Amino acid sequence: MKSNIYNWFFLILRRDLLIASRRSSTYITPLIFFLIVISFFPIALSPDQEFLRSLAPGVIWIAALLSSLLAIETIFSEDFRDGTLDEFFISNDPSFVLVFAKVLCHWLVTGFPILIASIISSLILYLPFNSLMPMICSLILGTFFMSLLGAIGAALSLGKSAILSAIIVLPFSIPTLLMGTAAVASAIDYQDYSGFLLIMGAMLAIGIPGLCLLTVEAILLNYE
Amino acid sequence: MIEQISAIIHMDGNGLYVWSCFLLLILIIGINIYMPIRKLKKVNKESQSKTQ
Amino acid sequence: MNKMWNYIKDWFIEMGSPPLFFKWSSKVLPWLIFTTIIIFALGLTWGLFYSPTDYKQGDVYRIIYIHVPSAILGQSIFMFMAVCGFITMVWRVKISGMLLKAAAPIGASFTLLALLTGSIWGKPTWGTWWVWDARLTSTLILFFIYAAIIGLHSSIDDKSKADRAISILSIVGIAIIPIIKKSVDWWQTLHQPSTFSLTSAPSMTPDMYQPLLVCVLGFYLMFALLLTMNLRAEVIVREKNKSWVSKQYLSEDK
Amino acid sequence: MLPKLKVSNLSCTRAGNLLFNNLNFEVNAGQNIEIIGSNGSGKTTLLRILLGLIHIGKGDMEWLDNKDNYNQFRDMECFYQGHSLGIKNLLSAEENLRLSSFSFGVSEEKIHSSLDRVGIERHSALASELSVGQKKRISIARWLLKDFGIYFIDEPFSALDDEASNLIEEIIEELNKKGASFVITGHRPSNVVSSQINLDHEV
Repeated sequence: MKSNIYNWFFLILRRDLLIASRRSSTYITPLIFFLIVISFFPIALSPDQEFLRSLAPGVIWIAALLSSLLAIETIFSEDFRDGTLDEFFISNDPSFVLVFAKVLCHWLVTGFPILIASIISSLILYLPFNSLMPMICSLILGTFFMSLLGAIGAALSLGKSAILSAIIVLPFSIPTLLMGTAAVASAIDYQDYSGFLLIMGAMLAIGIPGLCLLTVEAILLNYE
Repeated sequence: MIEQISAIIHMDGNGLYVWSCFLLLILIIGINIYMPIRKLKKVNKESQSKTQ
Repeated sequence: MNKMWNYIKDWFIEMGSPPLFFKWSSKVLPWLIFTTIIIFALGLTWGLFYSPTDYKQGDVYRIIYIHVPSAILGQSIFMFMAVCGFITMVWRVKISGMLLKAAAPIGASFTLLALLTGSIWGKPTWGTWWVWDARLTSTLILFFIYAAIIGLHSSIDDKSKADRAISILSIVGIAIIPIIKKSVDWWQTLHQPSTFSLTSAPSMTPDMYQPLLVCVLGFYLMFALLLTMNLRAEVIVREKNKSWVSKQYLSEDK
Repeated sequence: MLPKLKVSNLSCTRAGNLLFNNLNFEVNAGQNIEIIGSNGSGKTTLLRILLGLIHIGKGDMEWLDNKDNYNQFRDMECFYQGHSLGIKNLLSAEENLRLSSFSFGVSEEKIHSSLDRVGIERHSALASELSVGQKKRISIARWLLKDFGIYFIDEPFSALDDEASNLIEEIIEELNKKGASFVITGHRPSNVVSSQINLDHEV
């Protein structure tokens, strides 16, 4: 039976989630890193409630960006090393859908711990309750876009150091940071935040096909 | 004539800023001109040492 | 129309082969140097010396003749690099990869120049060295992207592979830069109602505006000159053990 | 039988130096080809060009499709095993076979039978606990899952004891009888191969 793209997509998802579940560090490290970065700010600056509340959206979003950068190079480097990545490009199925499966898995493995950590940290930073839901929605969209950008960074610096992929990815993540922080900030003072989430959704809609296609090209570079 | 030149140099007190920008411009263009020449010189030196 | 398209295609293929490009560029280079110096000097002297002083800012506004052209150049070089990157990826033209690598440091240095002159301009007029103005911030982010491109190229050893890596990055860059500019402009209005915008040129009378155009033309010519020199050096370095290099270049020992 | 793959005047340069120049060969059903060359002579690059992982510089390839005419795009299912065996350390031997893209529509007992055929007893042992030799056997078990058109194997006989190499030769002959053909790379010609391509003298 010829491999069709759907069961291959879910096969990759199942395989990567199985491997991620076996190596618990992949989903624990973003969680712990996020909480450490969050708890630095009250210690370093000042534990005053009003001050922390005004600081909370930016701090949560910066910590989310950095911790989603943490687990980037594990997307492709392990598969490239043990040869399973070549199967994607040998078949006649569209390989950017398979790359999207890997990005989706990376997002599930690092995105959700970040969500849980951000809920915990909203208590630490006295974030008002009404801005909890917009924060979660904006983090869902934002970490997804960060995983897509991280895929490009990891593919371009496959054999190199992880810092290189961080330097490549961070300048491009500024719109996500801006929109996410604005969504949570406007939710805090009871304004309408749906506009920001729509923009992040639009960026995601463009990003998924575009960045996955470019990631395929970036990976194929490493085979020459 | 002299008065005019000193006016140009001082530009009513802010001359320093304008001329520092000008110097930066010259510096950066100079670096950009020098880099390729240095590269070519290196290639020349290599090929000479090879031919000897 | 078809004939003209073939002519462009042949010229482009001819440029594709380094020896022909090298011969063509050594013919054109003296002329390019001559016109660049003339127009560059004309624009700058006209702007710095002979344009009228601005009633509000006095003479310090003359920095605009360096700041605005270098900012414009920084952005248009990135667009040029994205076009080269697209050509490298789609038609696998080797020379446009080298063009991309040669243009990156020039773009980075002009963006840096725009940042420095912008902050120097801020000191006398607003008393602070750095002003979180929308355009200065997006120029700063553009500088980071240039640094990422140069860093990525230098970290990959095989040069032709490195060219195609940075062409991918420049395509991603050109797609995201408009979004960055719009979101930074929007961010500017959110935090500081725009009482001032640094580079919104003060009411430019025509005789202040004309030197600016000449300066911009001079900067573009300067870019063309620096690019040709960089590309010649890049071509020679990459093909130094090829026969045509020793025959054509080392013999004349330019 | 029509040859499955026809390659005509294929040449490739890598980082400036010429790897091989106008190579012509054909892959027929049931026959094996070995690409011999020293390290860095472009064996793996040639393998990857044939599979489409690398862009062809000059030359062209024609694949036989199921309507017995030739076209440029490969419709035939092929198997590729590179230097790194394509085995995930955190998965067990059985999971490695079931969760791989080469095992679509393969029944459970086919997986278990091919694992037994190559001599792996504990099917649910994690690959990280097994030795390199046993990992190589797991990747050999993947050959038996389905009948692929052409097997592209990168240095199958490297770092193997005698017992495992006769196992490989047995399996190659068995699959050849079923009409599969092999394109393998190595340093010295092995006895199961019908024709060789030598990359060292071609340059």
